[in-house]
Amino acid sequence: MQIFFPKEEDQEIRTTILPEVAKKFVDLGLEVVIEEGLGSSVFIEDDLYSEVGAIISDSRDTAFNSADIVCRINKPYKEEIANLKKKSIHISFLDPFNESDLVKEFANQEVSAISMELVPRITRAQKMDALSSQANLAGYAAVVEASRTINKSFPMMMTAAGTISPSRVFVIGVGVAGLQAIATAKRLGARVEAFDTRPVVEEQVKSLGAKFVKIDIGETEETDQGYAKELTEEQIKMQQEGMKKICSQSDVVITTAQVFGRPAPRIVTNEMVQAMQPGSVIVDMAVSTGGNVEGSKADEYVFENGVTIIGMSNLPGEVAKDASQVYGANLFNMIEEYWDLENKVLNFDLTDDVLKGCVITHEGKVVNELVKDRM
Amino acid sequence: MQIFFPKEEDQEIRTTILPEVAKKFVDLGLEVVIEEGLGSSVFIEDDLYSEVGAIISDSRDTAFNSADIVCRINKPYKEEIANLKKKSIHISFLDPFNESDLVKEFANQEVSAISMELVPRITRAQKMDALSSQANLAGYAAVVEASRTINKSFPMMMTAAGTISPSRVFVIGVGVAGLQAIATAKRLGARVEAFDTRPVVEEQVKSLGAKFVKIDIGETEETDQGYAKELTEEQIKMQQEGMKKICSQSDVVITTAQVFGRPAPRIVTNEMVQAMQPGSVIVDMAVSTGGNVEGSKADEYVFENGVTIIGMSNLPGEVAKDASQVYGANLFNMIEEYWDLENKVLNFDLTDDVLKGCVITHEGKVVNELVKDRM
Amino acid sequence: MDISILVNLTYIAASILFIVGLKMLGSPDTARQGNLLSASGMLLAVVITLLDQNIIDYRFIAGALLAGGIVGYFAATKVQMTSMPEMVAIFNGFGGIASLLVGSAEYVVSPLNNPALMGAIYLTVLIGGLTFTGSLIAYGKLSEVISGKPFLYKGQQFVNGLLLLTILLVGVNMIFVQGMISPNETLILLISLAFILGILFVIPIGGADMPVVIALLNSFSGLAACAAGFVITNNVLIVAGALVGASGLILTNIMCKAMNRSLANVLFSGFGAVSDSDTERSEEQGEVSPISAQDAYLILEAASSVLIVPGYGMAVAQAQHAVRELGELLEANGAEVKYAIHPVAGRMPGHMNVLLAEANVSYDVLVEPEDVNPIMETVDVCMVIGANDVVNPDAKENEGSPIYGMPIIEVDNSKTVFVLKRSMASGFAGIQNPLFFKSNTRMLFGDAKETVSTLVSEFKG
Amino acid sequence: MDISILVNLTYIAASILFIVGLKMLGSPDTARQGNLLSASGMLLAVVITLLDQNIIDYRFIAGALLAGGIVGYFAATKVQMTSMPEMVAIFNGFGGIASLLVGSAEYVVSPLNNPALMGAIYLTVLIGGLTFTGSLIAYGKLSEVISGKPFLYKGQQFVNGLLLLTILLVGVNMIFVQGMISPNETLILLISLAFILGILFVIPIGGADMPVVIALLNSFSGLAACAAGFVITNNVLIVAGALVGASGLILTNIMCKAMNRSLANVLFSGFGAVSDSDTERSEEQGEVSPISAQDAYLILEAASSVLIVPGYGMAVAQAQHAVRELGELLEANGAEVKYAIHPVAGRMPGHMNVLLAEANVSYDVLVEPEDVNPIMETVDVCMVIGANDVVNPDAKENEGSPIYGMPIIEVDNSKTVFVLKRSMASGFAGIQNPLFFKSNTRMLFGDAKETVSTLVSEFKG
Amino acid sequence: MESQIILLIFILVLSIFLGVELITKVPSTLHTPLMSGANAISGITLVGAILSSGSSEIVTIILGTSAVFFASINVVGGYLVTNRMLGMFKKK
Amino acid sequence: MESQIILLIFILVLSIFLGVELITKVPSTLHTPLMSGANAISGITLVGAILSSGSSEIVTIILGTSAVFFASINVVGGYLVTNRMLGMFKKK
Ligand SMILES: NC(=O)c1ccc[n+]([C@@H]2O[C@H](COP(=O)([O-])OP(=O)(O)OC[C@H]3O[C@@H](n4cnc5c(N)ncnc54)[C@H](OP(=O)(O)O)[C@@H]3O)[C@@H](O)[C@H]2O)c1
Ligand SMILES: NC(=O)c1ccc[n+]([C@@H]2O[C@H](COP(=O)([O-])OP(=O)(O)OC[C@H]3O[C@@H](n4cnc5c(N)ncnc54)[C@H](OP(=O)(O)O)[C@@H]3O)[C@@H](O)[C@H]2O)c1
Ligand SMILES: NC(=O)c1ccc[n+]([C@@H]2O[C@H](COP(=O)([O-])OP(=O)(O)OC[C@H]3O[C@@H](n4cnc5c(N)ncnc54)[C@H](O)[C@@H]3O)[C@@H](O)[C@H]2O)c1
Ligand SMILES: NC(=O)c1ccc[n+]([C@@H]2O[C@H](COP(=O)([O-])OP(=O)(O)OC[C@H]3O[C@@H](n4cnc5c(N)ncnc54)[C@H](O)[C@@H]3O)[C@@H](O)[C@H]2O)c1
Repeated sequence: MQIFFPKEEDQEIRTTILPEVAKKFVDLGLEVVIEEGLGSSVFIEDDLYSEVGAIISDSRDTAFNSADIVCRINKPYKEEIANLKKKSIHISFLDPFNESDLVKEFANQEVSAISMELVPRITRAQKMDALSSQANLAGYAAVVEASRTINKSFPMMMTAAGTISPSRVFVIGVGVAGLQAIATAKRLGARVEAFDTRPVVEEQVKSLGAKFVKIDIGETEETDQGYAKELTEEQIKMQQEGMKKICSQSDVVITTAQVFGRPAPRIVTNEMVQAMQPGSVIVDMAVSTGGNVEGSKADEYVFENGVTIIGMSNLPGEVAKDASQVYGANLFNMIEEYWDLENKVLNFDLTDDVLKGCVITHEGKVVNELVKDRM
Repeated sequence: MQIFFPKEEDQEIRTTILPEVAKKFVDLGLEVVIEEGLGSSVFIEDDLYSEVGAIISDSRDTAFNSADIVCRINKPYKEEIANLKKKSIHISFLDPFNESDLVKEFANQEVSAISMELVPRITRAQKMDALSSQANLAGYAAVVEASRTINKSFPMMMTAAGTISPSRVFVIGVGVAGLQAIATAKRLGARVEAFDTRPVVEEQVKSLGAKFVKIDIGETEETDQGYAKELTEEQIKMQQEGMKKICSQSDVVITTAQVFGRPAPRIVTNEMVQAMQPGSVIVDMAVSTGGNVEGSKADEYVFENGVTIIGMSNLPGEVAKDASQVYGANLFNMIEEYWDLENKVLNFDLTDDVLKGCVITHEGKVVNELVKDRM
Repeated sequence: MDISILVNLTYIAASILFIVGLKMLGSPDTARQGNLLSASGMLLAVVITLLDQNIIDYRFIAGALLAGGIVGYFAATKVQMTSMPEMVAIFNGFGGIASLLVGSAEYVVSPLNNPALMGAIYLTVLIGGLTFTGSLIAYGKLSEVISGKPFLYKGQQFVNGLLLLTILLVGVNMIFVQGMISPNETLILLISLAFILGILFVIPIGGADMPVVIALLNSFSGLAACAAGFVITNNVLIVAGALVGASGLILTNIMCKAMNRSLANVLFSGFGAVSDSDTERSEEQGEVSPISAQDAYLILEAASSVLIVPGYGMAVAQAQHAVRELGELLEANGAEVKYAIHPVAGRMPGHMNVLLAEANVSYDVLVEPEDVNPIMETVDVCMVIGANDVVNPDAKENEGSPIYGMPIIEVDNSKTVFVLKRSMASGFAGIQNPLFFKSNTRMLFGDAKETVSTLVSEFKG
Repeated sequence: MDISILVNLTYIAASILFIVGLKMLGSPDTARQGNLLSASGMLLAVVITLLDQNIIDYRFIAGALLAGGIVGYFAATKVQMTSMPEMVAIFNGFGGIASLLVGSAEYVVSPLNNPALMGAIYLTVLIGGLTFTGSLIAYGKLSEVISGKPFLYKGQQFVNGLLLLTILLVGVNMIFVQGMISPNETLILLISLAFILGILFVIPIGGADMPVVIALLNSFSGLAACAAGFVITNNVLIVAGALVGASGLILTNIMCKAMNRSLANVLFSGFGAVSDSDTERSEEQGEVSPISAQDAYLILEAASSVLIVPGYGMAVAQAQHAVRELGELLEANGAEVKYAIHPVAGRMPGHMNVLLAEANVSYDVLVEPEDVNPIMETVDVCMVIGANDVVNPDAKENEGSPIYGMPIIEVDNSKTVFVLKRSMASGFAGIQNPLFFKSNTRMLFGDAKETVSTLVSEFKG
Repeated sequence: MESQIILLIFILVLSIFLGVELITKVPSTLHTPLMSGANAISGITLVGAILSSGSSEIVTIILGTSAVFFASINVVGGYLVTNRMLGMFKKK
Repeated sequence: MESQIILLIFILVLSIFLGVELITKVPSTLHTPLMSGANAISGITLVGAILSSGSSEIVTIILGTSAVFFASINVVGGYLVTNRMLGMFKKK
């Protein structure tokens, strides 16, 4: 069975797998093919891949055509799907709710498409959960980025030339990324506050030694996978009201709020940005799903009244090497989980909870209920 | 008595004083004049200065001419000195060992020039010691810069998708900046090692929880102010040999080695850089005094075989607001120390240890022994 | 010098040896010498007693001594280690019956009109007798000859009340009134009543509580000896008996405390009766064995390899600093200490790393499950600190479990597991954890930070 | 009932009250009730004794009791708080002379040929007498009537040896031989020798050690009472006397340990003689008062505001975690805890911030010198943890000092200062610190982490 | 006689207090050995038994002798068992 | 008589052990009050003094009476002083 790792587009700094992980695939008995220059963005030369037994292919199309499994980070171009072998498997982030065309194309080509963002949030599937593994690093990178951008130091320093006050960091939305952002900012010595609509989060925030901000917004819910449910209009208003003051006192605001399968909630309004101190920094980590911050733009630094709004859509790319390592590990864990060592094939059991969640198309049909509902 | 704070050149992000400090000068009974736009680089509008009683001047030259004290961060242009009032005082970093022309010009103008880098390293003078206050922030900024640049995370993370190993940071030269760099890298979760030629440093490194690397280079000395003395050729060789292995295993190398009044020692050779992993990062904090790293260039990111050599000459400018705050405080502490509250004049007592150290010219003569020796 | 002075001085010496011996028995380092000291006190007392000039015939004494000694020797040396508590119970019973016999023997030859003496004899016989049968029942329950279940019946209180009243009346008759019934009848009646009392006293108590009961009976047998001392006006009996009586009572109390119960609760409530629902659940899952921090300390103190397994509970309790300190103390004590970090422990990737780094735990001592699972058998103690799902053996054993297939830290393969948590509540995954019911698992209930701090102070002594 | 039985039972009750009272005196929470209990025991014993049928004439007794009571009352209530130790010494002396008098009284009326009785009288008089004069000397030294300096002379050992030998001979004569000198002479000789012994025993010991000496003399006066008990065959005297004798000895020992000396060292080496060089230095700078962690704990326990002043030594010892824990415990104990951070503490700007943040000390409790110096008088305890230069009062007082002019944390203005460091070594600036010699400063020597950890365990009990 | 009883009561009281004071904080691994060791001491009744069985009355002798028999089991067995238990506590 | 002395010695020994056991870990702020309290107890010699002075011999009466005087100073003063010292320990 052949597995192919095409090179990502140029703006992607991460790579799908590192040689160490490629070796594990080889050990599993797969024929591993990588596109030339796969690791160049993280300073890994092709040699290192061939050393562990991978084949370097200089023809992307040929490889697409012959591979039984294609793994990548970002969604493919529509044209590339046409190149894929029938009955092959394609694994990547897909954004299936918004990319109906791609999904249809996959079904047409009879390719089994797996969407990494739909790996269910159950304990057993955590090792394959790329959303978590990337969000985690993104949370770290967001803080590093903010600390780089702001013209203050994060920690407090009492020195002979006076006391440098610590930066105040406010994290909105405490999922995986938010928690890591809290942890990192705390480590660097900032005063950290955080807010989330899900009440269970309070204990988690405290378990990192940060302060949870209580804003009364009435009843909130979470799904059985721990995702937040969307708020009502009124609740959003209450939340914005409650946050305005904290934002205006904060040097750094990091927003991570997401709602599964929907555009990100708009939490920080322009009015709130105006109220902030000139020189402060906002990192909008939800910028690629619509943004939590009014005025944030993907992959831009927006200057608004002295406030810098950072809207990097690829924060994990800032720590590309680690991000590549864990993404590759996620892929490997998924394939290994369903790999039949004797027959060297994948056990494609659609009754399995994990596959049921993340397989979008199979044997020419859109099989995922959620995606089907939204098309 | 009038004190004037001219705006720095455009490439300087710091500013000489913040309004809070300006107020303290006003309270002391000085007439405080600032140049228009003084605080713009740190997002402070002129209003804030006038609110505390400072006068905003839109004519730099007039102000130069009428001020009894001129305070700034960087050394002046030669032409500006000619503008200064006779018997006035000029306080700034001066680099007097290399800028003999400026020194002579000051003497000619009968301006008393104080060089901030020559404030002696005695306990009593610590509050005026701008070298320390800036180096401290530079140490912090160097680590933030490195963490931003490297494509790995600093802390270790044991996650469902495998273990992300911690970055290894190696700090060479453990003065004020080095210590803060160690502390910051440690905080962020890196494995930190450090080396310095002065043996007393070992305990200090350990007091921050980092590891001290022992390299036998024979006898070393420090001056009575705690500055390192220059090594012999041979010692430098021994040191480089000992460091090569550590550098090659490190993800980040931060060099801060300085020798008082001399060019910075060349510690990291091109050979050592070649031996490092592609993707790793070097921050050369001594770049403005010649650089500890072969190939480093001031204010440039040099890519050398996959290794990024950061040579920012104005690292404190990365945390410009805090750097401005402490620099202003240093100035204030110095002037307050010698301020005669009754007569509203400065007590220019050249037998005082601190003034003896940092006053370069006075009453038309070069009075500083060290500077005189080097001219 | 008068021989009786010598005898008495020797008794004083013996008493001192008992006192010092008992003191030394209370600390692990000196317990063995303490026992030896007290034994030599006993030898001294017995030998000097044999010199008594009033003793007419030594043959019987020697014979009985020898016979008893031999029986005692074999019983003590041949018994299995695990049956030692039973053995102690039965020895104690023999001590009781011996006092009873001494009391009876004196009763037979004493004038009846000395209330003080009669009172002493009454107490000797009563306490001795009840100690005897009580100890036999305790023996039976421990060795499972008799069912260990608490034996309860209707009207129990009424029967007991009647019994106590009768005993009281016999006492009044014997000490003050005299002659309502003949002396011999009185004696036999008293002995029977004492025997019955002993049985009825112990039989309702559950087998698990027997150690406490034996300690109490031991205190009684001391009191019986003390009473016998009054009967024959012998100081060493009084001193030794009273020492044992008092210290036994204190020890009983300490043992109750260690079980987190009161003495009254042990004696007067059938154990099973209190917590019916508990019993039911534990029948499903097996039984949970809690342990006190002090005992955990003793085990840790002896461990030469310790694996710390932190989880979300450590973060909630913010126990990381205390844990680090404990780790350092364990290392100083000569143990090898590692921290096993499960990839999903906590609530975010690397959660444990953040906390342990904050507490200054070196990266070098962090290990991953893959590395440590293969050598888990060699680990003396695993300390599971607020972790739950990540050490749940269901993940490898129970196909039906929602976490089946997740790699875990297989702490159940180590020699001893301590689980530090506040309750039997479940973790993130919301499922019960069979680890808690394994035989090598001990639950250290309480907030993790407090528990670990207690361990730390134990180590600091 | 026979009155003597009543008396004796009451004596038993009194003894129990003494025992319980003494026990309770050993813990701060119960000490006061303990004293009351023991006092009621004494009242009981005295009242019941007055019922004794052999007493012929109550007049003198009543008079003496009243007179003594009044003197005692005024002495005890009028004395200055600071002179209480002297008062205890003199009271103790009176107890000793009372025993001596009892012994003498019995001697006069007793048959001489009872060695046991004679032995008891001998001991009563000897110990009572030496307690009396010894206590008087101690009183003198404490109240500075006599010089507090240890009084040493050549041939001291010889004189003492001779004295002891004579005393021994008198004893042999009194107990066994009889008649070498007349009974009256014997008594007078014995009393004189006892008096001289007491003087010679105490006079060579330095004033600073007097508390230990008084504790020891107190133990002696207990023994004297005990011996008197043997003289008049009275149990309560024996029990109470022996209790005091034994517990006094233990207490003496505890006090020596608290001073880090052995009893022998206290008694037999002139304090000054041991450490001549020390004395010299301390004459320059004043004296340093070390304190044990246990005592520091007691002061901290009572403090309602505590200021922690960390310095480079805390970093070297890596004590930040322990310090944070101590701070939390102090807060839990009701104290207000702040950390005063000096701008140049440590070896880099913000050094303390890094460490305290690592240990999770909230930023809110960090204060700067400017904020805390003005309210320093209200601080109960300043804990200076490994700081030196930053708390050096020379910076404001001594113009010649190289650090003159540097603002410092003026801990010397607080009520009590604890300085935690390992030795008298100087800090970065290399200069001596007069703070260490101030009267409100106590040095807590040792590695800062260990010391703080000890304090922490003290708090956890 | 009476004064003697008083003294014996004194002794009793003191012993009880002493017994209470002696046992304070015992680690629970020592509970069983301590109990067992105390049990052996309570075999002191052996001394009484010897004195009883030395009488001339036949009933007394019989009772006394059996008392000696039982008490000596208690003493010998008790000390030996305690010793065995404590043997397990030897330090590593 | 002799048997009585034996008993008294018994009592003495037990009391000594008890005294030792009673005082274990005393915080040093309590050292002085404890010493003072124990000193007051040692004034028990007052009981002996009363008994002595109740005699009919004149010398004994004189000696005894002075003993009563001194001992009662010790007792009354001792307890009062102790109480005063302990008064300073009242909790905040
Ligand atoms: N790491 C990640 O990225 C991540 C993200 C989301 C979810 N998860 C899930 O979280 C779980 C992590 O497993 P885990 O073993 O670390 O934790 P866990 O299974 O959630 O168990 C934590 C245990 O700690 C105890 N506890 C809580 N507070 C305590 C305190 N103050 N003192 C002592 N014990 C305390 C609780 O029991 P008591 O209440 O009885 O004390 C609880 O059983 C996994 O199921 C994982 O899938 C992980
Ligand atoms: N903050 C800065 O930026 C900076 C930079 C350079 C120099 N300095 C200078 O450093 C000094 C700082 O003052 P400081 O009060 O913090 O420190 P310090 O004056 O240097 O005194 C530190 C004290 O800590 C004690 N110590 C060392 N290790 C210890 C341990 N393990 N346990 C307990 N005590 C220990 C030492 O006494 P023992 O040896 O007796 O234990 C020493 O006296 C100032 O003079 C300042 O000018 C500061
Ligand atoms: N069991 C597992 O295996 C597993 C694995 C990973 C994550 N999780 C859990 O899943 C949950 C979701 O994590 P995630 O990072 O994917 O979440 P996410 O990226 O979907 O959302 C980020 C956070 O934004 C919050 N949010 C949504 N709307 C908000 C609003 N209006 N204001 C403020 N905050 C808002 C959400 O509550 C969430 O915490 C977390 O609880 C996490 O612990 C579980
Ligand atoms: N007492 C005070 O008031 C005061 C104030 C500030 C600093 N200081 C002390 O002054 C000293 C110097 O501090 P600094 O930051 O100004 O130093 P610096 O900037 O002059 O030099 C930085 C470090 O480089 C080291 N170095 C020099 N040559 C080297 C080589 N070949 N290899 C490795 N390292 C080399 C030096 O030892 C020094 O530690 C420090 O010890 C500091 O604690 C004292």
